[in-house]
Amino acid sequence: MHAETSFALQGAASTIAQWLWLIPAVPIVASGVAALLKRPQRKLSSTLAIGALGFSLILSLVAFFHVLSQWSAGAPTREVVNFPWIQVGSALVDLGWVLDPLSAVMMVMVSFVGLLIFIYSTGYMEHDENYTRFFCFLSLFAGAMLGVVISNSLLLLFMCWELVGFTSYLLIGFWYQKPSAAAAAKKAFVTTRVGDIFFLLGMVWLFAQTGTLLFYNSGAGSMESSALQGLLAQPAALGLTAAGAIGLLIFAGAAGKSGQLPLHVWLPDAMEGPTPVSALIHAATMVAAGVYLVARVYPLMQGGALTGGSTPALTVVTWVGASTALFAALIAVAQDDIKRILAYSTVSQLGYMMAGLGVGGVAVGMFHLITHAFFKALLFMGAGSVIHGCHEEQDIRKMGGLKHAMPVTFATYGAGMLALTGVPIFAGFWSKDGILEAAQHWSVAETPFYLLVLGALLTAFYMTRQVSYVFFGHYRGHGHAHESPRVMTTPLAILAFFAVLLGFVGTPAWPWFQSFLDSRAAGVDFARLGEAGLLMVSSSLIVFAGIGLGWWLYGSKSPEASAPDVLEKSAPALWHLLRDKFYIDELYSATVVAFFWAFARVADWFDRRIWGGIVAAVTWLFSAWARFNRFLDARGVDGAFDKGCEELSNGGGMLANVQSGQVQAYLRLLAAVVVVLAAILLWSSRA
Amino acid sequence: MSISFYILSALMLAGGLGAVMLRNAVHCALSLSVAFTGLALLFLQLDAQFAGLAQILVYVGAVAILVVFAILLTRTSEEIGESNVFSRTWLIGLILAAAVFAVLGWAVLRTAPMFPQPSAAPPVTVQEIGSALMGRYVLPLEIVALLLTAALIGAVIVATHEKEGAK
Amino acid sequence: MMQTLDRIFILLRDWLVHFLPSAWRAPAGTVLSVIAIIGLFPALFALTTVLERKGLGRMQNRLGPNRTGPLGILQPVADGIKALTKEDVVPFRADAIVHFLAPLLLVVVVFMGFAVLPMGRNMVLVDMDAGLLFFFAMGASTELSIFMAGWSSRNKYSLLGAMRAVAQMISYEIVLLLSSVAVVMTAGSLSLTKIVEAQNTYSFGLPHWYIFTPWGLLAFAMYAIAAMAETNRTPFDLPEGESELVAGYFTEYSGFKFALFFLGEYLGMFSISGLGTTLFLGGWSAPFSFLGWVPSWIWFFSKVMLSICVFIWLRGTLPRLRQDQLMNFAWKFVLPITLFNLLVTAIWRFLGPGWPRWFVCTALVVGIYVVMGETGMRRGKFGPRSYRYAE
Amino acid sequence: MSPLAGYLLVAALLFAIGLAGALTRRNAILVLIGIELMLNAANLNLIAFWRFGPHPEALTGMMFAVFSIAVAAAEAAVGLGLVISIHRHLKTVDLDEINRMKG
Repeated sequence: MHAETSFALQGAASTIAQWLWLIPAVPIVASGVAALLKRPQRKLSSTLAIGALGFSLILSLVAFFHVLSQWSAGAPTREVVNFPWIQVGSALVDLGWVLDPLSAVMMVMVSFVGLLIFIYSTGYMEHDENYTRFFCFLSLFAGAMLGVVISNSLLLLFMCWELVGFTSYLLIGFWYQKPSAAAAAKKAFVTTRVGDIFFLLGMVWLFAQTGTLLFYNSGAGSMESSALQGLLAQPAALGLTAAGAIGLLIFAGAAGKSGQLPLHVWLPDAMEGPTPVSALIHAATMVAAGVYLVARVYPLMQGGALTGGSTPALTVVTWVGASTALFAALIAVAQDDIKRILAYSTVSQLGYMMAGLGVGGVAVGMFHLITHAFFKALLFMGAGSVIHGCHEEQDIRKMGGLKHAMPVTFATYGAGMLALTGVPIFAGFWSKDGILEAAQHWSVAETPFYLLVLGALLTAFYMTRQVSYVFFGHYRGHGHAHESPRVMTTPLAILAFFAVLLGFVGTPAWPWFQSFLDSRAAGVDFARLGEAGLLMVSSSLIVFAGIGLGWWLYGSKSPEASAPDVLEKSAPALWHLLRDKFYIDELYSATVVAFFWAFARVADWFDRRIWGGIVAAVTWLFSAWARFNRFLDARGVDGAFDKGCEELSNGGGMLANVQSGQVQAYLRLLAAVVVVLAAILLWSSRA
Repeated sequence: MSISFYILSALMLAGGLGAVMLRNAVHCALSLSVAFTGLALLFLQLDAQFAGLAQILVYVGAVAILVVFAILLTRTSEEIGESNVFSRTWLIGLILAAAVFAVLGWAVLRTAPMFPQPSAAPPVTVQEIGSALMGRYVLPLEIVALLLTAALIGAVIVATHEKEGAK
Repeated sequence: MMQTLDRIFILLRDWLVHFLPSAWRAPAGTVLSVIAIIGLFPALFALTTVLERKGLGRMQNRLGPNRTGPLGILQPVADGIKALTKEDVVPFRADAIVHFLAPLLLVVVVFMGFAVLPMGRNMVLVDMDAGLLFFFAMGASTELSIFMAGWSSRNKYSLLGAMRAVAQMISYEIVLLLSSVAVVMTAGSLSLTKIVEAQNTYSFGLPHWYIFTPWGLLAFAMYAIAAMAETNRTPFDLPEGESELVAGYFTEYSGFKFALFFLGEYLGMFSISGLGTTLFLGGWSAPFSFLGWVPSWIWFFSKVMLSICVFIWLRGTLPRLRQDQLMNFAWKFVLPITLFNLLVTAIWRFLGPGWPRWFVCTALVVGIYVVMGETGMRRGKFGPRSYRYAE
Repeated sequence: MSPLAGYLLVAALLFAIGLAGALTRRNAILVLIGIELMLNAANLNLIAFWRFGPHPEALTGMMFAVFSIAVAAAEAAVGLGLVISIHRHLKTVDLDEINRMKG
């Protein structure tokens, strides 16, 4: 076979597009190698993982700049490489990967942040004895995530998606000797499964409708007009078009992954994993996967409606996002575990992204995703460094005054915090503001906008609370804190840099990022700045209000570790409601889990009593019948049989003499028989 | 029937006879390789270049050497002047062999009239053989590969010592 | 001018045969070329013996033969006369016929190997479609002759030497074959002329010889090792290790038969070097495109002589292996690498032209080499001896 | 007599010789030699049929021969290995003395 025909390429894809598969493949291979190492070799495994991801980063950058050049040249920015995978009956299932602005941006982000996290982990996990396993999992995770990013087929995406889920299970439960960790891992896995079932349904439906799972396939893909027309044409239930319904099903999967209401419960518990894992899962990749998925299937949801206008599907997305944003922010106010606070803020930020997707389109949501990835990774790794510095202490009440003890961490963490709260000129400000603005102009309803604004206020509040607890006042922990090693702080610094400056690629004045994603030409007009200006001012005012409130309540006076929280004193009922996360977990365990328990018990009882009884009866009958048979045998059959056997064995004894044990005797016999038979044959066929 | 056919078959048959008749086992092996060579030449004469060369490579190059090795490894006493190299029942064996030849020859001669007339030599290149091996006959090829591997391992296991220590 | 020089031998042959009636010309031409080969290579052999003895002498810091003729050029003549005039001793209990046949068989078979080597543009005796296979078939038959020699001498040194030689040749023949299979996979033909043609193209003035590809380099290295073992040269010269068994399988040979063995060995060297040149070094093709005007046969023979010089150099440099080391080296190091190299070649073929295949294949080749070396050293595979005598 | 018949007769003769060897020799290895000869006779048949058959271009007989050569190599290796291990246990390869496997 010739090399030319080795790949069934469709469309004239550029070299980098053809070799795009290397990006996820290399980390996965690296993890495989790390897994196959004969005995754990710490240095080698981490080097392997980092090198592999670095390679992917380089390739992704190449791809990114390729797309960039295409775009700036005004050429079409989407390249796909598809190849047939299996044939199911008559239907041919294709897989493939796509290179377009969306995936390019995503893959650069994932591999870059991921790389930083890897480097950070070499410091963080230094004393862990399962170092090798950790890096094996990490790079498997990264590879799977990159696979999600580049895949051009819903099926391939789903595979990688499940792989991501599985590896996150492994990573969250990395310290499986801790029962809480094991439980958290299980919880995460099961909860996301709930979403994935809907995802699977949606996928199957889509395949049934369009006969292809490819997103883009030079006009024949399921995300392209021809297929969409068909989907929009035929209505499903509740005034949804088939497109909308499928979109919603897939969105359910996304919600599961990125912890939207009501499937958010697993995310805070996932904090049981090592901090780099939390950073990787919550900041850069896994939760982003959900948002990315929605962005990918956006055409389905948008369902032909022009931007600005909305469809039922998008409305649902918006509402879910907005309410999640506020809800999680509320909970975050009353948490004491540094990582839990960040986790809830992640949930709420994801809410923002979803809402952004819902109201403003792909670009708005994705922009927030990217910026958030950077500063949230920064925050998590900062938290990790703090925890590291305070001897594995996670309770913020037992910290304090760290701004002297660990200056680098403080500075970077502060940058991340400001970015998250959305203080002007910080990255978070621009992206969040974009979402707010889009929400303001949303045609369907006003409420989401106010929910989001309130969320912003709360965000500012709880972040201030956390920071002032952790870094200000005096140290309340045991031992005394110390700064983390260079290998941990350097990534923090790099991320902080981006957390501060990244926002400027997408300001209203110069919406370069947005127009790149929508592959429109980018332009600068400061007039937009003026339009958005009012909202900007007001939102920043809100943010400052939140910060000020937080500072007034917590920052000014440094509370004691044992002393009850300020809010607790003022409004205990509300406080406990928030602290116990609106009792959602309890609710679930009271309803869903309890139901399954009961069902299981019923089934068990049924098994024992009913089926058991029947089986016992049948057994008894058969054994009785068997006894009868034995009687017959012993009396009737055996006698005759024994006699026959005797005769046979005698005959065998006689025949045995023929078998002399002489090889050549057998050969002779064989030859003689052959001769005779052949002779007979010839003779008979004579006539 | 070319003259070379007669020469080659005579060579081959002589080799074969030597292989079964000579008293010294090593001589038997050597004349066996003569027979193999003759057969290979016959193949070449039948325009089966590939098969002929493979025959030499495999049989003369490997099998004959194997046989020789086995003979030297299993040499109990000096074969020179070994009393009777033929088994007690050699006569029956001879008769049977003759009978087999008679039957076969009879069959051939009886069906000879209905043989097709010799056609021109088929122009078959190694390329074709290779593509056939990789195409139509790829499954047999794989199976043979498996068989050879199994045979290799099996032969090694059978021939090596049971007792520990020695490798 | 250069064209004619390139085709000089062919022209010469045609001129010579054109005196004959047309019916006889083809066979006569063949006979002529056979005679040419039979005449040429022994001459080369004579040359090489001097070269080797003098070269070794220099390496051992002494002058080689320098008495007969200017600078000892005539030494081989003297040796030849000596060999021819010496008494031919046949041991008393030797197996006379086999003892006599062995050297003849060896030389004949080795000579036949030359029949398929393209020694220049259109300069090949039989352009056989399965040339490579033919070559290896002939190479395989030499083992038989060596065994005959060793066994028929009724001398335990000879027998041991022959056994060693045959075992070693069989082991390394596999490597030889497999490393050439890599080339066959790429060139897509067993015909040596076609293989040379496939390599006779240039880019940026550099030739597309297979040695200039990652897999080709590895295959060539393995081929060279196997070739040394195949021709019983140092460091693989156990079969004739003077210190252990007098002269191996031709201990009991004297006079002209001994000379024949000697000749056979060197002819083997020539033919194997010729094959290596054809497979990996682009046969008669010029090393640079601008040197294309030099007659092709000059390139071929210079390459062959160059590899002969490498042979001599190694003989002067390397110590001798031990039998078990030899076998372990063949089966546990060289063979696996060669097999893996086949895989690499397949990948090379599969990836098709472009930068990726260079990247991937180089990585693989280096990787396998390092890994094999590491494991081999760590497990001590090439370590202490472990003999088993057949009872 | 057509060439095919000639080849077939020669093959038959070789086969008979091999059979005779296998039946009359005492040394197990020489019996194996006889079997090898029989195998080769079969190969000769295959090649001859391929050459003079109606469809030489189909390569069937040729392939059959090539495969049987490969299989024969395996057979020789295993057979000789068996003989060697027998010799190791019984210190003989004389088939008249080897009669352990009787019923």
